Formats: sequence, C-alpha cells, structure tokens
Amino acid sequence: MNTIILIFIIFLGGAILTFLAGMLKGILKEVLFLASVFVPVVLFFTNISIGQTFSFQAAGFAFQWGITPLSYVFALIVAGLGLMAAIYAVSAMRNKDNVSFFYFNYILTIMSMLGILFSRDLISFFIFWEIMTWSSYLMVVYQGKDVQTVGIKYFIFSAVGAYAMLMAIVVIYSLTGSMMIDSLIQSFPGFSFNMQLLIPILLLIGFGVKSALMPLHVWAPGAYSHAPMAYSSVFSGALSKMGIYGMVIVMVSLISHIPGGHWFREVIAWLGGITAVMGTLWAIKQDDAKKLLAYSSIGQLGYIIVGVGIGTPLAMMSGLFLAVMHALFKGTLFMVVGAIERQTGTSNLTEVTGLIRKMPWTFLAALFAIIALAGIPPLGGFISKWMLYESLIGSNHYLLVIVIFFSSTAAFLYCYKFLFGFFLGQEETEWSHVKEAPAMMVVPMLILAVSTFVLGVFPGLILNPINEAMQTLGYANTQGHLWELSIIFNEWGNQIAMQPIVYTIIGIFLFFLTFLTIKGYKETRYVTTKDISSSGEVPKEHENLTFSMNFMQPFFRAVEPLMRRQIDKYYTGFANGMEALFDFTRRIYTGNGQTYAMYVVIFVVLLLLFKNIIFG
Amino acid sequence: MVGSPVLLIAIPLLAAFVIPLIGMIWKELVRIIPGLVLAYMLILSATLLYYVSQNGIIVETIAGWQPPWGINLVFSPLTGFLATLMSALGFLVWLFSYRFKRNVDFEPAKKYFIFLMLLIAGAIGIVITGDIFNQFVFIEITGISAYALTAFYTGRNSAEASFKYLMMGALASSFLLVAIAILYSQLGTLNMADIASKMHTMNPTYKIIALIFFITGIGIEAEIFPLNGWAPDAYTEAPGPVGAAFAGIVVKAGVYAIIRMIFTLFDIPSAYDFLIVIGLITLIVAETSALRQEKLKRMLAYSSIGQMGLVIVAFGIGTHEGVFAALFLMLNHAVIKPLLFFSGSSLVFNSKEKQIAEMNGLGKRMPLMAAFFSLGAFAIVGLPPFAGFWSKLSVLSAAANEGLLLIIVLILIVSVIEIVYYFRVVNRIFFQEYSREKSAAPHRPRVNALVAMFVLAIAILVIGFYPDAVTGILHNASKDLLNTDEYINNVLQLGQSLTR
Amino acid sequence: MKKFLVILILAVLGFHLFAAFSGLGFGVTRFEKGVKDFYLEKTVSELHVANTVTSIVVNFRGFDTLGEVTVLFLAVSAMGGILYKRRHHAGDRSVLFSSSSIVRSGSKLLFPAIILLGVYIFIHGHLSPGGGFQGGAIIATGFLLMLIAYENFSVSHNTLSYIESFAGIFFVVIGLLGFMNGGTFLQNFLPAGILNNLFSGGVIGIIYVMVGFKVAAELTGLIYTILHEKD
Amino acid sequence: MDDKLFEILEFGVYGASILLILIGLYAVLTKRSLIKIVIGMSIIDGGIHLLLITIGYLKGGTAPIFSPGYEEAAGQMVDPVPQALVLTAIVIGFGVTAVALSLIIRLYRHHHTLEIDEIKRLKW
Repeated sequence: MNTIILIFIIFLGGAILTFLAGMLKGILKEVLFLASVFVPVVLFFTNISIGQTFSFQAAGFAFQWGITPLSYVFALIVAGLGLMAAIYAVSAMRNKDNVSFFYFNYILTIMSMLGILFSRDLISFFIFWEIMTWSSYLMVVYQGKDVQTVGIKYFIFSAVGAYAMLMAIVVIYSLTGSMMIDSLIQSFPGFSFNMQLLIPILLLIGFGVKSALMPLHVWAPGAYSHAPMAYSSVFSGALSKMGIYGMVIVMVSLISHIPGGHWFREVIAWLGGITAVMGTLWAIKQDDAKKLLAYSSIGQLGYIIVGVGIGTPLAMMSGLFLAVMHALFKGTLFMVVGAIERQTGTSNLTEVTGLIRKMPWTFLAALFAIIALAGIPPLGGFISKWMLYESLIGSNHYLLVIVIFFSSTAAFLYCYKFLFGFFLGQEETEWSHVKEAPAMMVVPMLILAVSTFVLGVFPGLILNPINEAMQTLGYANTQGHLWELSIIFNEWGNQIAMQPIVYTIIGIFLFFLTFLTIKGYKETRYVTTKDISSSGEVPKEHENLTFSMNFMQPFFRAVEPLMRRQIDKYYTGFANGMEALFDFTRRIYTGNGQTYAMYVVIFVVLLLLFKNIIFG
Repeated sequence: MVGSPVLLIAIPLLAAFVIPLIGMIWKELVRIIPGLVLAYMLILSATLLYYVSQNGIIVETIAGWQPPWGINLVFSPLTGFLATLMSALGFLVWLFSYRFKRNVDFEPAKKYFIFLMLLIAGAIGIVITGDIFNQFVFIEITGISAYALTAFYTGRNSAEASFKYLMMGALASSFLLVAIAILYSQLGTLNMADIASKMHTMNPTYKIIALIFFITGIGIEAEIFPLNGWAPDAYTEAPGPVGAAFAGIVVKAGVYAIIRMIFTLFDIPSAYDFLIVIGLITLIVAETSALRQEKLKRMLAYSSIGQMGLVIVAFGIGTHEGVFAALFLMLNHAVIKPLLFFSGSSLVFNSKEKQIAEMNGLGKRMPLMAAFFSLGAFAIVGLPPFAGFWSKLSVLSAAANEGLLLIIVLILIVSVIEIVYYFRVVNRIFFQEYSREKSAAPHRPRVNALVAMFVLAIAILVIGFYPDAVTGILHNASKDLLNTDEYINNVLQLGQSLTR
Repeated sequence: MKKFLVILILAVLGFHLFAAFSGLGFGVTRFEKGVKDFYLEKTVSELHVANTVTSIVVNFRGFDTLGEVTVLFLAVSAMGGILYKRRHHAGDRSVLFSSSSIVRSGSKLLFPAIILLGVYIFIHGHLSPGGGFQGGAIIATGFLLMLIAYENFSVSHNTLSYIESFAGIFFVVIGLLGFMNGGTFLQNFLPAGILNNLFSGGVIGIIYVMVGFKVAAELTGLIYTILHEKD
Repeated sequence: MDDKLFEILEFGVYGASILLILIGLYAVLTKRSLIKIVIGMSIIDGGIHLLLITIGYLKGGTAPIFSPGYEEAAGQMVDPVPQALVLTAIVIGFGVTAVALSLIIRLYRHHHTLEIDEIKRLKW
C-alpha cells in the first residue's frame, strides 16, 4: 500500500480506536494514542521522500498528495513538536475527564496538519484545513471555560478565514478548471488584474486568521490560553505555522506575479510589524502566563510575517528559520506553563513564585526557551532575528526595522517577567509542597529546549532544508554558500570562525551563571514578601504584594496611547449590532396567521404588478 | 421488473384503508403495517431507480389512456431519485417513531401512522405524477396529513400551528387552481409534457400570470420567503419525527414542483433569475431569524427553510453544475436534518418547553444522542469531511462558474451565521454544566430509534468520505431535469415500455 | 387603516385577475385540439358511458378520484384525531336540539326517501347528472336530519368505519385488478355494455357505487363526530 | 341568445367569480373570528370553482351527457373537464374546511376565544 495513504489511515484509525478505547479502563488508550502518533511520524521520516505523489479522483475533482521541499520544512515542525507534545500530553492529561476525546482531537489535528502539507490540490488542502479548524476548536472548548465567547470567537474567525479561502478556491476552479496548486501557480500570471488581486487577498484572509495577523488576531489570546497546555504548544507552535505555510506560497508564487504588486508585500510586512509590536505590548501587560504566552505568540508570528512579507531571500530565510525556532521555544514554554499549572494549580505570575528549587528541570527548559525567545546568542532566536534585521536594512525598510527593534526590545520585559515571576524571587510557604513535574513531561520539554540550543549553534541543520525549499520556490540556489547570505556568518567569519565565538559566549555565560549562583547562595537573606515595612506602609492581609504586580507601570504609561484602542471591542460591537438586527428581522414572523396570509397576497400582487420587470 | 411506479401510490392508499380494519384484530399491526409498506416502497423505488438508470424512463399510464389523455406517472432518474430518497427517509421516520411516545393512546397512534404513510405517499405522488391537476390532488393529500400530524399533540399549541398551516395551505390550493384554470383555458390539456410541448403557442401574458400563481401556490409548500410563515410554527409543534419528515420529505416535494414548472413547463428564462433572488432572500431571512431562537425545533425549522433557499438558489443557477449541486444539497439535507430532528427531539424529550437552554450539559448524560446531534451540526454547516461539505462546495463552484461572486459572498456570510447558532447549541450540550433544575432530564431512546439515527449517521459519513457513492445518480438526475425535449418525447411516446 | 390597505391590495389583485380572465373570452373555443374532444369521443365509442363527467372523473382521471377519496378519508380521520379526547363517552351529545313532533314525524317519513334518492343518484352516476359524491352527500343529509330530529338517534361508529374502509379497499382493489388484467391501474377490465343501460361502462358504475358508500359513511361520521364534541 | 346579453353575461360571470374570490380574501385578511376566516376560505373556493366552470362554457353548449339518439352531439357540448376538476376540488375544499373547523374547536378548547389576534403564542 502507498505509504502516504497508509499514514493517514493509521492516523484516522488510531484516532477512532483511541476514542473507543477511552471507554475501557487501563492504559490501553494511552498506548494506542502514542502509537498512532508515533507510527505515522516514523513512517513519515523513513518512508516518505520528497516528490513522491499519490493521486486519486473523488466527486469529480482530482486529488494529489505529495510532499514538497517547502512543506517538508513545516512537516518537520509538525512531526517533531507533535511527537514531543504527545508524550508530554499523556502525562499532563492524566486523571482528566474525557481524555480519549482529547487524544482523538489531538491525533486529528496532527493528521490534518500533515494533510495540509501533503496536499497538492486545493480541495484536500481545504478539507484538511477545516478538519484542523474544528478539531482545534474542540480543544479550545475542551475545558469548558468561556465556551460561548472564546470558543465561538475562535470558530467564527476561523470560519470567516476558511470561507474566504473557499471562495478563492471556487473562483480559481472556475478560472483554471483545475484544483491543482501547481496549475494555479502556472496560470496565475494570465488572470485579469481584478482576479489577481482578489485571489491573494481572499487567501491571505484565510491564512492570516490562522497566523493571527493583526486585524484578525483577536481570537488568539483566548484560544491559546483556554486549550489544554499540552495542546497549546502544538496550537501555537505548529498549527499557526500552517497559516505561515500558506502565506509563503501566496506571497512568493502569486503576489510576485502581480504587475506592480510590491506594495502588496509592504502592506503585509507592515501588518506583520504592527502585529509584532502590539502582541508584545499586550504580552507585557498580562499577569496570566498563558495569556502572556498567547500574546507573545502573536508577536512572534508578526516577525515571521514580516520576514515572509518582505520576501527577499534573506528575509524569507529568516522568516522560515524563525518559524521553526518559534515552534521549538514556544512549544517548550507552553509545556512549562502546563507543568507549573499542573503542579501548583494556577498559572498566574503574581501568585506563583520561587519555583527554581522545586522544579529545577522545568526551570532549565524555560530558561533555554526564554533565551531563544528573547533573541540572545547563542540560541536560535538570535540568528533568526539578526537575519531579519539585516534583510530589512538591506531592503531599505528602515522604519520597519525601528518597529521590529522596539518590539524585540520590549519582548525582553515579558521574558524577564515570565522567568522571574515563576522561578525566581521569594519562596512562599504556600508553594512549599510543589514537586518537579513527572519525567514524561520534563523530558519532552528538555529535548525541545536543547534543540533550540543545537539549532542555534548549528543552524545549518535546519537552514539546509530551508534552502532547498526556497529553491523550489524560485529563489536562487546558494550553492552551498548559504553562510554567505548574512554578515553574521560571512563578515564575522565562516562556519569555522563562528563556532568558537559561540563557544566563547557559552563559556562566559556559564561562568557568570555559576558565579552568580554561588554568590547568591552565600548572601541570601530570607524575608517574606510582606516584609516591605521599610517603605513606610503596612500592607493589609489581602493585598497581593508580589513584585510581579503592576510590573511595568512606568513603561505602560509611556505606551498607553498605543494600547488604548482595542480592535476586539469593534468586533464585539459589530457582532452585537448584527445580533440585534437579526433579532429584529425575525419579527417578520409575527405569529398572527392573518399577517402571514397578508404576506401571501402582497407577494402575489407585487409579482403581478411588476410581472413585466421580473419575468419580462 | 418487480412492480410499477403506480404501486408506490396504490399500496399505501390500500394500506391506509386496511389499517382501521386490521387494528380491530391486533392493535400492534397498526404500527407494523405502515413500516412494512414503507419498506416495500423503498425496495420498489430503489429497484425501479436501478431499472431506469439501465433502461431509460418509465412512463406508467393509468386506466389505459395514453399520456395526453390519461393521467400518467413518470419515473425518471430525477423523480426516481427523489422517490427513493423520500421512501427511504419515510421508512427511517417510521422506524424512529415506532413507539416514539409510549403513553399515547391507541386511537391517535393508529392515526399517526396512517397520516405519516399518506404524507409520504402524497409527497412521492407530487414527484412522480405527470399531470398538474393530479399534482394538485397529491399536494392536498400531503397537506391534510401534514395538518393532522402537526396537531397530533393535544397538550400544546399544536392546533394553533396547524391552523396557520391550514390557512396558508388553503390559500395555496386556491392559487394553484387559478393557475391550472388559466393553463387549461389556453392549452386544453393538463398533462405536463403536453403543456410543455404546447407552451410556446401560449400568449406570454397568460403564461406569466399562470407562472405567478403557480409559484405562489407551490411556494407555500416549498417555504419560499414571504410565504413560509407557517413553517416554523408547524415544525416546532409537530412531534420530532414529523418535523424530520417535513424537512426531509414535504419541502422537497414542494421544491420539486416549482422546479418542474420552471425547468420543464414554462419557457421563461428570467424565471431562473427570479429563483436566485427569491432563494437568496429566503436563505438570508431564515438563517438570520434562526440566530436568536430559544426553542430547538424552531431553530432547526428556520435552518431548514434556509437550506431550501439555498437549494432554490442552486437550481436558479440553471446549469448542469447548479442542478447537480441543488440535488446534492437536497440529498444531504434529507439525510442530515432528520438526524438533527431525531437526536434533538431525543435530547429535549423530557422537557416541556423544548428550550435550547435546557440542553446544558446533556452531552455527559446522553453521550450518543449528543454525538449524533453534533455530527449533524458539523455536517449541515458544511465542515469536511462530512456530507454537507461536498454539496456546499458544488453550489459554490457552480456559482463561480457562472461568475456570480456576490452570491458566493452572501452564501458564505450566511454560512457563518449558521455556524454560530449551531455551535452555540453544541457548546451548550457538551461544555456547560448540567443542572438538575434547569436542564432536561435524560432520556433513553429505544433501540429502533437508535438504529434509525445510526443509519443516518453512517450515511453522512459515507457521503462525506466517499461522495462518488451518490454523484453518479445525481448527475443522471440533473441531466434528466435539464433535458426538456427528452422528457416531452418520452412521455408522449410512452418512453420505456413496461415489460411485465 | 388595515382594511383600507387590504381593499387596495385586493383591488389590484382583482383588476389583474379580471383583466386576465376577461381577455380569455367567454363561451369560445380557445384551443385547437384539447383533451376534451378525445374524452367526448371515447366516452361514447369505447366506454359506453353517457355522462362524460362521470367517465372523466372515474376513468380518464380516475387517479384523481382515488386521491380525492383519500383526501376525504384523511379529513375524517384527521377530524377524529384532532378532536380526540381520552375520556370519550359514546352517546353524549354536545348540542341538544329540542325538535317538534312535526319535525320528528316528517323526518321519519323523509328519511327513507332521501336514502333512496341518494342511492338512485349514485347508481345512475354514469347515466345522468350526479354520481357517487352527490349521492353520498344526499344520504348523509338524511342521517343529519335524523340526528337533528332524534336526540337518541345514533349510528354505530364501527359500522361506519367498516363501510368506509371496505369501500376504499374495493376501489383500490378494482384498480389493482385492472392493473393485473389490462396492464394499467384502474383499467376498465369489464365489458363496456350498451350505452345508456344501467349495466354499462364496465367498472365505472361499480367504482361510483363504492364512492357513494364511502362518501355517505364518511360524511355521516363527520357530522356524528362534531355533534359529539364537548368541552 | 343575443350578443349584447351575452357580453353582459361574460362580464357578469367573470366579475362575479372574481368578486367572490376577493370577498373571501377580504374575510380571510381582515376578519378576526376564526369561523369567519374559514367561511372566507370557503367563499374563495366557491369563486374559484365558478371560475373553472366558466372557463369550460361553450356558447350555446349543452351538458356533456349523451342522450339516446344524440350520440354525435359532442360538438355542441360544454367542456366536461373543468366540471370534473371542480368536482374534485369541491370535495378537497370540503375536506379542508372540515379539518379547519375541528382545529377551531380545539383552539377554542385551549384559548376560550375565537379571536385570531389572541391566538399567537408561537411567534418569532
């Protein structure tokens, strides 16, 4: 049997079997769950080669599945993160209700994401897209909190995006007579200008929703923070990348063929820039770690979109690299929050403090991820951000550089807040019972954290597949001179010169870490958080006086004008207005039979009066 | 040959007359016989459909007079498809409602099954007859059984709903008679094929006036916008399975009648545009009205009206793809909406008011019913990989092929509204807390009801995963509808002669 | 205000209807060769039925009549179903008429005559104006008269439903017999006889008699149901 | 029959039947009593039946019944088809009226009123 179809059959059958096994006691469902994620992923890595395709016909449409170099990069994210988060989930979701339902949706999500990447035709792309949407929706509402607001909001936005995409698909079908992505790319330059504009806009609405592009992002904070954390890591790490994947195809293969379409790229890049700034600012303001990470995800996706939007070779490369890195570190961070929430029962930064000694391994994973997120060398985040700045400067987007730089600096604030709030600071007696998370949760986190480090030191591991992907997209081959694209490599030295620098940085870092730790141990003086009598005020019992409260007050006073307008309010207002309007329209049905009879007579009379216009 | 199309009508009528007698012998037979009859109709129509797809249209004459003179039944791929669909659905409705309410007395129960059987027989009659006055008679049979079924429960406002339905139905039959009078006065014939072949000789003014009265008369049955005031009330107050039968069977017959008029009988091209406009208005008004409903069945009723609007839009596109999409929508709607009605009425079975708010947390108490309901909800809003997706896709691509982008936008916006109200209910069922005071008490549906729902659910999945299972039949049917000349020739020259 | 609006709308409707129908002409032939000419010819030459309306109702368009009978059956059943109440004492009238002795004796006298007239009309349905529906309705008026005149006059509900069902079954079975003998439903499989004889027209006469019985039983049952309706 | 009279008759018959339809519709649309509405529906039916019969009329035509010795008289007979249709339509109209009346009885049982404005519990 064809391996491609086998993978999907295993996924689907595994999902159903796991769901059914949920009715039994015992660990059968866990075993089935891991198997039905693990087996297809292994099959994917061993038996699938780029270019292998599988075609069939259904409902009068031609279907084709196969993997391209570009989708291979994203498939790496999905398969890797999916596998890690699956292992994590087994432990994290233990003793929860309806675990088999969680597993079912988890497998379907992984399947649909791989399906999106495998699709070479728009119909199966859309089908998998929608499966991904509803399975992730079921995860968002899984915990039953704010279902009617957050869940519905997520689904409405997804539906609007998906329907925009569906409209583009049917329009494409009517224009080309084919559903193949390749034939779309080939015949796109021949379309009329209106269509050339309409199709990318519609597609970008669809992809923009999933990748939380600025005016379409309002679903994201709620959805990311309401899903179980084991899922959120996939949600933010991999699922949002599906939007990026689609966006890459649209930006490179379609928009570059629009005559005079470069401003289109500018718009997208600027939207990405605004997304990055606003996401970061809102992230700083959050006290709940889940929300913080959710907004941070929006911001990071903004960077990626800037890279993809600018579209120069270096920018594209930085965007794709950041996409991979973001999957790794954001996946880790969501897992960390999940572990802390599981052990302490809350994810509020102002409540939990001083876990460094209780959960050292978790701290280590968080540390790596935060460093990567903040873009500090030697971890992967640094390289990608550097490349982004360089590409922006290289393509004369100075204003955008300032925006990105601002947001990137501001990101330090929430990184600090996250790390400090949870792990550092005073140890409260309230949290003295907290233990390290189970090994099955810690190991995936650490693996991901270490891989951010590995990719930071050896970026070639991931830059090579990205390079191949970019070649198929039509960028020039770097011919092995990959390293020369960025001055970080070619000015400061080549690969050989780079690594000593990295090692030096690591060495300095480790030195200071040891130094500070040892010094810190010596001079520690234990006081309670309430011990602030020196400032002259005696706090009351119920006042939360953790340092994380009103953490960045002065900063917010500075940026307040930026944050005053929330687009969410406009959406809510619009939705309420529409509901009121619709509530009014249903009053047509007055309940009086005579009125209905009157409608009939009026209908006839109108038709008779205007018969020549209507039927003439 | 296992039989002929006329048995689809004759057998249920015979059974309807026999049942009161047999009920005096053994009461249980009153419930069983309609099921047997419906099963027989299903087998008969399915075999005939197969026969027709192999050998061409069957034209059955009645009383030995050839088509322009006698009444004839036409069993073509289109009518056969609809008849098969209706009898299959009828059988499932019977299966579900077999002992639906155990506390109902014998006398009403007996009548319930007679009415149900005649409702389905009447709807099939509307579809397979080839004579406009005969169609009128069948519309009345369907109508009166529908009024009676709507008023089945004595404890509620069902009489009010039924009376409104009846008022509209009476107006509908009056308008139909006017239209028939005009047509007959001009052409001197009542046979559809004969009318179609002579239509070009008719004065255009009269043609249009006749069409207007036809559209109004049948539009009431087909739930076109300003004429559908009865529909939400009737769906709400009728028993759950009857709501399913209305949505799945009666409306389909009404839509078929309109479509037959416009596609075959009248040669007025602008009527297609009219269909699109009126269908869109129906779709939008119904779906927006459904958004804020408090009662489950009323919401389903509006949703069903909206779906019919979409079907009419798809027919109005008028191309082969459009007709195909419309038939596909009809099929999917006939499979999905009954599932929603069945599982929904099981969910709120023990509630008095049947409010949506009473469904909170029922997912944990009645997991299977809740799963069926959400499967139906997922399918009807057109999420892949369920049945509704393919029909929505084909509607949109049919519209896109004709360049009707505005229609696509409107349909998609309405789909979003549809998603909102269906998902609100699904959310309530699964993700909100069950409260003993406010939620409906759980109810264990009987095995026969479960079987009926299982069949529908499997149909949804099969169509969703393997749409080619049905597309062949649908393509044949849409070819059949569009080929007017062949219809006329077949009927007037007796088509495929019956070998018996 | 509302009435004005209604009158206005109806005036427009009436204008259009009138314009349409007066344009049609009155008492003229409008079409070249309609089905009616065929009916008028065949009813004499093949069916040997004098009353063309009957031959159309029962034979040419017999299927309509089957539907019509079903509608009537449905209406009566629906009435029973809609007005059904659990505690239903047979024999309790909701309306009590106090009728004078003139009415009583008169109706006693008239009742057989009315029944006879009804029977005559439906038996001769294929020869003269009238038929099953008309005859049945006349018989039902006879029963109505008796129900009005006598408070304790009652009809057995079971008998009525037997008649109703058997007549209906007979109709369909005749149709099916035609289906088996002649090849089409409701086909005339009996010899046509001689025009203007009582025994002519094959199954037409038989079916109309059945319709007569059925209509009589149904209308009587209907009156009976309403009379016994109580709050 | 002279032509003048015939013309008057033409307008009279069509006018009368259409007037009946309009009167019936007026009752259905404005009268508040359910019984009157049902009466209105019957009046509409009556008007339409009259209309149908009128359409079948042939100037100077006879009833479509063949008497002995007049077997060839088909040419002077009025159209029998509308008459057959009206026969069916009357019965159907009767059935609908019967159901409507029984529904009114049920409604009266529940609401103790016949005003249609007061019987609108199902709305929106």
